[in-house]
Amino acid sequence: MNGSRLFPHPYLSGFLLLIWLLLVNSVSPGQLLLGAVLAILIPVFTNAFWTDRPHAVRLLPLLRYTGVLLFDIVVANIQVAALILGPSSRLQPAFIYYPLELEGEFAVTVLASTISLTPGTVTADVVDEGRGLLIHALDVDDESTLIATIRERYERPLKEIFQC
Amino acid sequence: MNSYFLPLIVALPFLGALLPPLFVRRGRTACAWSAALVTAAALALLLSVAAPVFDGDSLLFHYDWLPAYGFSLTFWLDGLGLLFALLILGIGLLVILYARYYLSEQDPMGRLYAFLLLFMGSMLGVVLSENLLLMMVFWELTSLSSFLLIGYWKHRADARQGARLALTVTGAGGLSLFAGIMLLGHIGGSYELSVLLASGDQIQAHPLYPATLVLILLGVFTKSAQFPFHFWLPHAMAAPTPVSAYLHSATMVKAGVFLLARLYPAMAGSELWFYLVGTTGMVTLLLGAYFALFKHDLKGLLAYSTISHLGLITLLFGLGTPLGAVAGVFHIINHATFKASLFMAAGIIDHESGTRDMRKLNGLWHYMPHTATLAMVAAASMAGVPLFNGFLSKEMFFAETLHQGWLGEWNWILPFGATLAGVFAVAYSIRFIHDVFFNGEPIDLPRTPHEPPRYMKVPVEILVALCLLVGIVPAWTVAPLLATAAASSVGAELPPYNLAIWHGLNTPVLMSVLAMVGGGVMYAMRHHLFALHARFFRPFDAKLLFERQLERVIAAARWLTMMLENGSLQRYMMLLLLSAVAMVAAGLWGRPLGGPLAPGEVDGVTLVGALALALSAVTTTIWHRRRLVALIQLSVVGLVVSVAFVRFAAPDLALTQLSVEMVTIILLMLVLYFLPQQTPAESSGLRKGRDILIAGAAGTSVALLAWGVLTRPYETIGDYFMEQSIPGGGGANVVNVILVDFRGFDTLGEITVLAIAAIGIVTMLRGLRLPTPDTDADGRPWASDRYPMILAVISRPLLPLALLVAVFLLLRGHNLPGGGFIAGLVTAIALILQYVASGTAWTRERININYVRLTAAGVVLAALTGLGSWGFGYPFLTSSFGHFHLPLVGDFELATAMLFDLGVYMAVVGSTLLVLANLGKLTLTKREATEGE
Amino acid sequence: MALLVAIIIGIMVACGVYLLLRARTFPVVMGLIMLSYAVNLFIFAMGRLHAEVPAVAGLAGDTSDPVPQALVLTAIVIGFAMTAFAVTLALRASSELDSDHVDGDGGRQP
Amino acid sequence: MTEIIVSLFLLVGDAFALIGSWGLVHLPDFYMRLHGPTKSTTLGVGGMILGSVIYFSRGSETSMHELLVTLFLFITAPVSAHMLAKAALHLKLRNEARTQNRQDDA
Amino acid sequence: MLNTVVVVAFAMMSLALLFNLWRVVRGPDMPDRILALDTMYINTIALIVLYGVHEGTEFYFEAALLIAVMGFVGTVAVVKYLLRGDIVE
Amino acid sequence: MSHWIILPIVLPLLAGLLLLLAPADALKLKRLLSLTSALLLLPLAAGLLMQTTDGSIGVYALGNWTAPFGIVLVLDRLAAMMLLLTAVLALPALWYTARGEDQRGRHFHALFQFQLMGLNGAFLTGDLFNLFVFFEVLLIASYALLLHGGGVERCRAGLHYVLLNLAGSSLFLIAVGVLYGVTGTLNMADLAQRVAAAGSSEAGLLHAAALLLLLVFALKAALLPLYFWLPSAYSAAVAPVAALFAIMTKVGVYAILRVYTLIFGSGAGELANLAGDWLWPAALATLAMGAVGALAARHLRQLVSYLMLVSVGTLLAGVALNSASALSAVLYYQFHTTLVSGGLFLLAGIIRRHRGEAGDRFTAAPAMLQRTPLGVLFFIGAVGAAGLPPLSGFLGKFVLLSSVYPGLQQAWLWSVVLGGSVVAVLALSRAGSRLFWRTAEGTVAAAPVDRGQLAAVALLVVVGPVLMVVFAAPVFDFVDATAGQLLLPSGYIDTVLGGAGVVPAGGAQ
Ligand code: NA
Ligand code: NA
Repeated sequence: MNGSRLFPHPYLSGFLLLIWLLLVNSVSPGQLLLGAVLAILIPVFTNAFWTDRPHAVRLLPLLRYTGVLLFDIVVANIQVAALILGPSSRLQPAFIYYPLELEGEFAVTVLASTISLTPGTVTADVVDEGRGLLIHALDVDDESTLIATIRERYERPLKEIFQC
Repeated sequence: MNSYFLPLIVALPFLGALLPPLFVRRGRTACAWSAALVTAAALALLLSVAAPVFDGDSLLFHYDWLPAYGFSLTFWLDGLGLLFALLILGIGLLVILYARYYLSEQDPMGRLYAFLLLFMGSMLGVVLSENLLLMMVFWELTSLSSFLLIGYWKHRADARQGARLALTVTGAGGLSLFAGIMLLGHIGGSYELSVLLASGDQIQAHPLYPATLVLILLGVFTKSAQFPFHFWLPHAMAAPTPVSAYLHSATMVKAGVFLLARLYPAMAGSELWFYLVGTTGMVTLLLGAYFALFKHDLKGLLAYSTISHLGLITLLFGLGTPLGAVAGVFHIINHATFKASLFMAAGIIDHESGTRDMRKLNGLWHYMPHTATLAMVAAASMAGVPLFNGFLSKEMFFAETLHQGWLGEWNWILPFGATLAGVFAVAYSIRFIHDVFFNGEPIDLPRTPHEPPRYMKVPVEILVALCLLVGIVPAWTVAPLLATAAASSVGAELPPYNLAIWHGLNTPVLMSVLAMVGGGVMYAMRHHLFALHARFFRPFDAKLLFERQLERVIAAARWLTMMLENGSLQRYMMLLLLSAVAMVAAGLWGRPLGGPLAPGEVDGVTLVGALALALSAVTTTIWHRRRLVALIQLSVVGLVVSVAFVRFAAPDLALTQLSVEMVTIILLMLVLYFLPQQTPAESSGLRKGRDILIAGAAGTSVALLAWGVLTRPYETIGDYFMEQSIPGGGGANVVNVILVDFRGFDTLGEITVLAIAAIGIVTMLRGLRLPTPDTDADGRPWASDRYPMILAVISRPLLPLALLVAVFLLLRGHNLPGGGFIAGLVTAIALILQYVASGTAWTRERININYVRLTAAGVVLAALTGLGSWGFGYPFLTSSFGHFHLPLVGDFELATAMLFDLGVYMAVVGSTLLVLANLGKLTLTKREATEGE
Repeated sequence: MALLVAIIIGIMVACGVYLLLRARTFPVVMGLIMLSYAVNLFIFAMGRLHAEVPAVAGLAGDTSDPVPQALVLTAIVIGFAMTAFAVTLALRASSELDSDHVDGDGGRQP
Repeated sequence: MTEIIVSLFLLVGDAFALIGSWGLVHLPDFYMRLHGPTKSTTLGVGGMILGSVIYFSRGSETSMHELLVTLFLFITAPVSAHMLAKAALHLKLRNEARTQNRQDDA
Repeated sequence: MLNTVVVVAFAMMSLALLFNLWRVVRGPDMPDRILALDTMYINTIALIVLYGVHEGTEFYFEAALLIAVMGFVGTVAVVKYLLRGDIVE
Repeated sequence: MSHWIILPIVLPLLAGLLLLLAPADALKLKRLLSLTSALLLLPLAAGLLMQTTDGSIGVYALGNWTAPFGIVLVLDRLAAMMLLLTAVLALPALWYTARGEDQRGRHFHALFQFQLMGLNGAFLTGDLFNLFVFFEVLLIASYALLLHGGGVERCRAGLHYVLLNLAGSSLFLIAVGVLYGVTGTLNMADLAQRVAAAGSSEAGLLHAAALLLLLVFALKAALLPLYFWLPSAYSAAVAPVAALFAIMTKVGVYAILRVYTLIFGSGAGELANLAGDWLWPAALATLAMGAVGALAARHLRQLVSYLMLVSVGTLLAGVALNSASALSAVLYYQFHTTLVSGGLFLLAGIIRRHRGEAGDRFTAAPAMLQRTPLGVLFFIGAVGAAGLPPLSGFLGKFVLLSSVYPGLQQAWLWSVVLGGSVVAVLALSRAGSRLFWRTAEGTVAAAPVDRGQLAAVALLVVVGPVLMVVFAAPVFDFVDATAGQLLLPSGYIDTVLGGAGVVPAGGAQ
C-alpha cells in the first residue's frame, strides 16, 4: 500500500486533493487537475517529514469512529457548558492515570486528541515512556468508569483502525 | 610679450619640488643642484621679461577661469611684483646654496629643498597674482608650506609646536584676509587688482570699508608678525637656519607688508588706515626692538629684530604718504639683504660652535675672522650705520616720521618712538657683534669653532656686498628697482626723493646720531638693564601659553562633546522624538486642524476592538519589565490590528499582519531566551514622568494628524488603479496588482531589504557565543522532554497541508487576497513548526536547502522577471499577461507578475527561515554537549 | 469613527514611544514593533475608513483606497526585516557588551 | 428557512464560545479553565462556521471551504490544550485543593 | 431576522473576547495568559466568520484560516518557551 | 527605450545577488564580481551625467506605468551628479577592501553592492514612497556593513545607529502618510503640483508633514540635535565602510535639496521655502559643534567624523540660503567633501594598522614604516578637509561665502564657516603632528603599506579634488545649471507628468 517515491502517500494525496477542492471552493476540471498535481507533488517533497505515518488504515472503522467522536463532542460540549455555567464549587476535578494498550505514536496521539476533545477530559501528559496518559478531568465521580469508557469507546476502535 | 612666462615662473618651483627628493639618491650636491637649477631657471625667466618693467610697463597674463565668480588666473608683473620676485628667487638661490652645507648628514635634504621650493612657488604666486582670489590661494599655500618648513625637524617638540603655532596664527589670519578680500571684491565689483587699485575712493567711501580693512589687516598683521600677533615668529626659529633666513628676511613675513604695499592705492590714505596700520607698526617697532636686546639666543635676537623692522615697514606704509611708501619699499629691500645675511651668519656660528647662546659665545673673532667681518657689516646695516644700506632707509623713515600731521599736538610721538627704537636697534646690533665675536673667551662650547666650508660663506658674502653697494652707491644700484617698485606700489607718480647718503645736517641725521650714542650707552649698561628686565618680565613663552590654552580649549571641547554626546541612546531618542513633536506642533500651529467631513459613526464591535487594542497596548507598556508577559500582550495588539484590517475591508493586510506578527513573536522569543527575563526597575520616577509626557505628546501629535486627514476629502491616484487593475494589470485584487505591477519596484526593494536583513542577521550570528540559561527565570530546571510526542506527530502532517495552503494563496493572490509574501510566510511558519516540534537536526536532515541561495534566487527571479520586459522593448518590470484556454482545464490566466510573485515567495521563505533557523541553531552545540539526549 | 481611530493610533504611538525611551534593548524593540503597528494603522487610515468591500476590481460597493494598503504591506515587510535585524543586534550586543542596556553599561543597574 | 437555520447555528455556536470564554474567566484553577476553550470554543466556532457554510451555499453554489477552519481547529486544539497542560504541570501550577491526585506537590 | 441575530451574535462575541482579554491581562500564570490568547485567536475566527456573514462576503475566509494556523503555532511556541526556554533546538 | 537609467540600480542588485549565490569561499571570484560592478558603474554614471548636460531630464517609467501612477525614475542633473559621486567614492573604497579588509566578515561584497543599489535608487527615484524604500535598502545594508568586522565598539555604536534610524523610518512613514492623505499622490512632481494647488485648509497638515520629513532627512544628514550617533558610528566602522558612509549623510542633504526645492520650493504657495528657517540655525550650530568635536577628537577616525559634521553644517547652511550660487556651492562642495572624507577614513584605516597598539589615536607611537607616503596623503587630505587652497574645498567655500550679501546672515555664515576652518586647521595640524612627527622609540611590526590601498586613498584625497580644481570651470558650469534646474522645478514637473518614459502600447514590437 505504501507506494513508490512518485506516489508515496496515497491517503495523504487523496486528503490533499479534498482539501484543495475545499480551498478553491470549486470542482471545475481545471481545479481538479491542478489539485491532483499538487496532491501528488507535495507529498513527494514532504515525504521525508512524515516517515512514521500509519502503515495501514481501515477506512470503515475510521468513519464509524469519526461519527462517534463528533457525537461525543457535541454531547461533551453541552455537558461542559452546563458544568461551567453551574457553580464551580460543585466540580470534582481529578488527575487520572490512563494505562495505554495502544502502540504507535500516531495512534496514541489520535487517542490523546480524542480524549482532549471529549467530555471534560484533557490529555495533560504522556507518561511512562509512552505507555500511559495523564488525564485531567473536570468533574469525575468514578475514575475507573472513566478509564473504562475511554478504553471501550476510543482505544479499542483505534486499535482496530490502525491495526496495532 | 611673453606673458605666459609669468605662470611658468610661478609653476616652476612647484614642479621642481619633485626633483630634490628624486635627486637626493644621487648625493647631496646633486640634490642641491636640482633645487638651485629650478630656481635659477625661474630667475632667468623673470629677468628675461623684466626689462620693460623698469620703463613703467607691466606684464599681464590673463586666463578667464571662473568668470561667473570673478576668479581668473591673472598674473601681473609690475615693479613691486618684480622686486619681490627678485628677492624671493635671488635670496632663495643663496639659501639653497647655504643649506647644502648647513644640513647634516642625518637631515633629509630632499625634503627640505622640496618644501623650500613649494614655499618659493607660493611666495611667487602671492607677489605675481593680479587676481586677489588667486593671490589668496598662494597666500594660504605659504602658510602651509612654511608649516612644513618650520616643522622640518619633526623630532623636536619646539619645532612641531612652533610650526603649528605659525600655521594656526597665519592660517587664521589668512581666512580673515580671505573674508576681507571677498568684501573688497564685493565693494569693488571685481577681484582684479587692475580694477580695485583704480577705485580707491569708491572703496574707502563704502560703508563696508572699515570691516574690509580690519579683516585684511588681520591677515597682514598675522603674516607680518605685527603686535599682538607677533608671538609666533620667535618660535618659528625652531626651523633650520636656512629656513629662518629665507622666511624671515625676504619672504613669508614680507608677504604681509607686500600686501600693504600692493593694496596701498585702494586702501591707504584714510584716517582709519593711519590709526590701525600706523599704531600697530609703531607698537611692533618698539616692542620688537626692546625684546631683541634681551634675547640671549642669537636667532631670538634676530627674530625680534625682524619683528621690529617689520613694524617699521608697517609704520611707514601706515603713514599713508607716498614717500612713506617709498621708504617702506626701500627698507623691505635693505632688511631682506642684511637680515638674510645675519641669519646665515648666526647659522654658521651655531653650526660651527654648537650653540647660539650669546652668554657662551664670546671672542669668536679669533676663530672665524672672515665670518665675523661679514656679520659685522650686516649688523652695522641693521643698526643703521652710514655707508650701509640700512642707514639710507632708516634716514628716510626718520624723515617721514617728522612729516606727518595726523596726530596734531601729539605729532612728536612718532619721531620720538622712531628714535627710541633706533636706540634699541643700535644696542642689540652692538650686542650681536660684541657679545659674540669679542667679550673675552668662549665658555664651554660644544665644539671648537672654526671657519665654515668655503661655499657656505658665499651667500653671506654676496648679501653683505649688496648691503655695501646699496649703502654706498644707491643711485647706481638699487635706484631703478626702487623707483619702479615704489611707483607701482603707490600707483601714482612719485614725488621727488633723493637717495644720497648725505643730505646735510638735518633732524633725521640728529636722530641717527642720538640713536647711535644712545645705543652705545644702552649696550654699555646692558647688565643693569638685563637685571631690570628680568625683574619686570617673567620669562614668558608664547608657545607654551598657546599650547596650554589649546589644551584648555580642547579640554573644554571634550567636556562639551561629552555633555552632548553622553553615549546615551535614551537621550538621543528623546531628542529625536521631541524634535518630531516640535515639528508637528510647528506645522499645525495656528492653522485649522479638523476638516469638513463628518467623522462617521462608531459601531459597538469596533468600539470593543478599540478598547481591546488600547488596553493591550497600555498593558504591554505597563508590564514591559516582565518581558514574556508583555510579549503576550503585544501579540494581542497584533491580533487586534489584523482584525481591524478585516473590519476596514483590507484582507491582504490582515493576512500579512497576522503572519508577520507570528514570525516576529517567535523571533522575539528566540532572542529573549538569552536575555534577562525581567527588565530591572532602573528608571526614576522623574524619568518615567518625563517619558510619559513625551509619549503623550508624540501620541497626541500623530492622533491630531490622523484626525486632520480623516476629516478631509482628497483626490487619489487610487481610483486610477481601481480602473486599470484588470485591463492594465490583469488582476482583480488591486492591492496585489499594485504590489506586483503598478508599484512592483517598491516590492522589489522590499524583498531586497528582507534579503539584506537576513544576510546581515546571519553574519551577526556567526561566532556568537551566548551563555544558555540552565534554568528558567524562577530557577526551575527546564523540562526534559525536548520534543513532546503529540506535538511532533501532529506537526508533521500539517506541513503538506500548509504547503497546499501556501500554493493556494500564491496562485490566487493576483485576483483575491493572498500573494507571494503571505504564502511565503505560511510556508516558513509551517517549516518553523517542524523545527519547534522535532528539532533543528531532524528538520535539517529533511530539508536540504541553502536558505541564502534560496533568498537570493527569489530576488533574482523577481529581478529577472523585471528585466524580461526589456526583450519586448518595455521598461523594467513591465508586466504582461494573457488568458489561455486548454481543453479539459478550461480558461486560465498567466501573468509575468505571477513569476515576480514567485520570486517574492522564494525570497520570503528563504530569508525567514534563514533568520529563524540560524537563531535557533545558536543553542545547538551547547545543549547537546551538556544534556546528551 | 475618525476620532476613535485617531485616538487609538495616538495611544499606540504613545505606548510605542514610551517603550522606545526605555533603557534596555528588549523593551525598545517591543516599542519599535508597537510603533510600527501604529504607523501601519496610520498609513492605512490615510486611505480613509469608509470602505465596505475590499479593493477588488469589479465589486459593488464602496471600496477603500488600495494605495495605502499597498504601502502598508511594504511597510510591514520592511518593518519586519528591520525588527528582526534590531533584535538580533540586541542579542549580539548583549553578548559583546555583557549587558542588555542600550548603551551597554551593565554597571548602572541598581 | 435557511435564514432560521443559519441564525440557529450562529447563535448556538456563539453561545458555546461565550460559555467557553466564561469558563476561562471563572473556573478556579488553570487545569479546569483549560476545559472551557478546548471544547466549547472549538465547537462554538464550528457551529458558526456551519452557519456560514449554509449561508453562503444558497442556490446552486456550495461554499464548503470554511469547513477547513473547523477541521484545522479540531486537529490542533487538542494539541494546544495538551501542550498548555504540559507547561502547567512543568511549572507545577496550583491545583484546586479538591483535585484528586494533585500534581502540584502541595 | 438574520441581521438582528448577527447583531446579537456580535455582542456575545465581543463579550467573549472581553472575557479572554481579562484573562490575558489578569493571568495569574503564563499558561493562563497563553490559554486566554489562544482562545482569543479562536474567538476572533468566529468574529470574522460572523463579519463575513454580516457583509455577505467570503473575502475574509483566508484571514480566519490563517488565524487558526497562527494561533496554534503561537501557542505551541510560547509553551515550548515555558518548557524549554529554547523553542528551536 | 533607453534602459540606461535603471542600470545603476539593477546592476549592483544583480551583482549583490550573484555574490550571494557564489560559493562562500570563492573570495577572488567575489572580489572580481564586486569590483567589476563598481567599475562599470563609473562609466555608466558618467554617461548618464553627459545625458543631462543639455538640460534634458530623463524619465524611466517602471512597469511602463505613467507618472503619477507608476513609479518613475528621474534623471536630472542633480541625480546624475549624485550617481557619479557614489560611483567615484565606491570604487576606491571597494578596491581598498578587496586588498584584504573583506575577510574580516562575511558577505561584505554583497552588502556593499546592495548599499550602492540603495544609494543609486534613492538618487534616481521620483516617487516619495519609493524614496522611503530605497532609504531602507541603503540603511539595512549600512547597518550590516557597520557591523562588518564585529567587536564591542561596532556593536554599541551599531545599536544606537540602528535603533535611532528605525524610529526615524517610522517618522518618515507618518510624514509620507499625511502627504498622501492630503494630496492623494506619491509622485514628487505630482505632489509639487498638488501642494501648490492645495487650499489654505490643508496647509497645516502639509506643513507638519513637510517639517517631519525635514526632520527625518536631518537625522540622515546628521544635523544638530540629531547627529550624536554619527561620530561613534563612523569611528567604529571599518575604514572602507566609513568611507562609503561619507555619502550617507549626503543622502540626507540630497533628499532635503530634492524635496524642499521641488515639492516645498518656491512654487508651494503658503508653504514655499519652508525648510530654510529651520535649516539655517541648525546647520550653523552643527558646523560649530562639529568644530568643537574636531578639537575634542582623540583619534583620526573621530576627527574625520566631526569634520564630516562640519561639512554637513556648511552644506545645509548653503541649502538654507536657497540661492542659485549658494546651491552651486553646495553641490560643488558636496562632491569635494565626500571624496575627501572618504579618503581620510581609508587613510585612518591604514594608519591604524601601522601604529601598533596606538592605532590612529593621537598618542605617541613608534614611527610608521612608510610614513612619508602616508604623511603626504594626510597633508593633502587635511588641506582638502579644512577647505584650504589649492584644493577644491576652497573653491566651494569661496563660492558659498560669496553667495550671501552683506548683512547679518553673511556675518553669521562667514564667521561660523571660517571659524570652523580655523578650528579644522588647528585640529588637523595637531593630529598630523602627533601621528607623523611626534614618534616614540621602537618599531612596529606591521606589514608594509599596501600600495593598492594607498592608491585608493590618493584617488580620493588627491586626484579627485585636483581634478575638480583643474576642471573647475566645466564643473561649475554644470553645478550652476543644476542649481538653476533645482530652483526652477517646472521643467522637472512638466517632463515627469508629461508622460515621459512610457512606451506606447504595441509600440515595442
Ligand atoms: Na657672548
Ligand atoms: Na534554539
